Amino acid sequence: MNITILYFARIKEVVNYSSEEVALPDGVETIVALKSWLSGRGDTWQKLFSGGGVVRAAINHELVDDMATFEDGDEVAFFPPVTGG
Amino acid sequence: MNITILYFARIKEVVNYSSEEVALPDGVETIVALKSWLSGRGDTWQKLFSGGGVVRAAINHELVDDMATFEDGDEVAFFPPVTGG
Amino acid sequence: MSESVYLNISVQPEDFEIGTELQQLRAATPQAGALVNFVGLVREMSAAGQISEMVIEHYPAMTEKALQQIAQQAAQRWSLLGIRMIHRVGPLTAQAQIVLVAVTSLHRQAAFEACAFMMDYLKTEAPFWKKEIGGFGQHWVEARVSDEQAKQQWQKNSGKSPT
Amino acid sequence: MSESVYLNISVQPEDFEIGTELQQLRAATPQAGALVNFVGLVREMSAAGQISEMVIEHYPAMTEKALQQIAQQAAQRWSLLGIRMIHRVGPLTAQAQIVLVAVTSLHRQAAFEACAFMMDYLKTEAPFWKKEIGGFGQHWVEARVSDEQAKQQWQKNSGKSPT
Repeated sequence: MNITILYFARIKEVVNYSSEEVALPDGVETIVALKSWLSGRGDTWQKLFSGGGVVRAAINHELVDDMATFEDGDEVAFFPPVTGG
Repeated sequence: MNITILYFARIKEVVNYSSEEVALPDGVETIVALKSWLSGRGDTWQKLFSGGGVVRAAINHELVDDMATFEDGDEVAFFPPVTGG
Repeated sequence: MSESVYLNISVQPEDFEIGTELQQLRAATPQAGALVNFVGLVREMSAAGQISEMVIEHYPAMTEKALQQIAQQAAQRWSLLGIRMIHRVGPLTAQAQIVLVAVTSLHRQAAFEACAFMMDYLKTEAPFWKKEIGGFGQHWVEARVSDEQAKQQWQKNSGKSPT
Repeated sequence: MSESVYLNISVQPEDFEIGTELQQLRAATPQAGALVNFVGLVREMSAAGQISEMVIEHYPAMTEKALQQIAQQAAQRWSLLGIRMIHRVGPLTAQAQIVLVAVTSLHRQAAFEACAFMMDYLKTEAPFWKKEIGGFGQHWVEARVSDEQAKQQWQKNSGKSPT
């Protein structure tokens, strides 16, 4: 399936861009699976996602946990813990 | 001794004036003793002070309880529970 | 109270402009990261019916002293930068502003708790009395048991929050 | 959320005038007896040193929705009349206003608790990120464990107050 991934704040600076469209292989349909698939791209990605809870995720603008699933066409976002207010 | 007594809000309306100077007999030196002495003036006063905690007192602008003592020249105030804010 | 806490207390018949008051408090405490304030308003409706006017009586010699003591207790209990209190007296119309309690601090929790604490004490220890006037006639507002209970929660609790 | 709760949420680069905002909230909820509001300000000093500028990044498509959900949770949990939220984004100078959360209700306790609740959730669930800039260079502000704990207190507690 195809999804859009957005990156924000420190994570955007680490990956060096703010969004991308990706075509995922079968079976990559949860946040944890997506993190693992992205980590396969190399060191930058592996370091980013090996920190455990430091990277938060949203699917279609809703905060979700690692086990949440997305569908074709969804918008997934990765970002650090929020610091507004 | 001589003290000034002030009355506020509903209590001022019940006694019908806002302040008086009184000369107290020996032994009347606590709030509870003063209430009892004032109650001797008649029904209005007796009703006022028989309600227990409904009448609050201050000595020289500090909230006090029934056992607090005052001295010659002090300002004693009686008023209902406060309702500001 | 810590010497460094800015404290400004007024008891006055005049109305106040919240924006201006908060601006002055912020100017006096430029280190602030958090500002919490409470504004008490004359409600249009009371249990007795529609209110046309409220009159607030007070005990002038005691009022400001009582507010000072409440502010000092808050400044001892929390780490605060500034406190602004205004309480109006005399005749007020429906929807009018009655009281402002504003607090600045570095972080929000101290400001929230101190502001709630000061209102709970003001409601039970500061010598103000409200009279409501409307189609129903006029009556003195009764003290609420819940206000006394709110104050007592702070006394029970040795920590910073009521439980 | 009750149909009768007035709700107004803005995410904007522009500054706001607190007095004007509170006036509008009061006009929209004339039955109010209590108004509590929180204003978050850019502190002059951070752990890293003096701050010359703060930049707030956000997730535009998600931000307003997140704030709406937080306001709706508060309106379900307390008896409120109105809520006004403003969160600024983009570059801000030291002492600038970042956020306003204002609540009106009949009685003060609901307004105090709902305002603190919304700030605790905003701090941990709304997609804003602060970057501090100063003589020390620039860095992203780290999330505070205490903010997460503050939010969790509301979840543990089935009643209205955190304990």
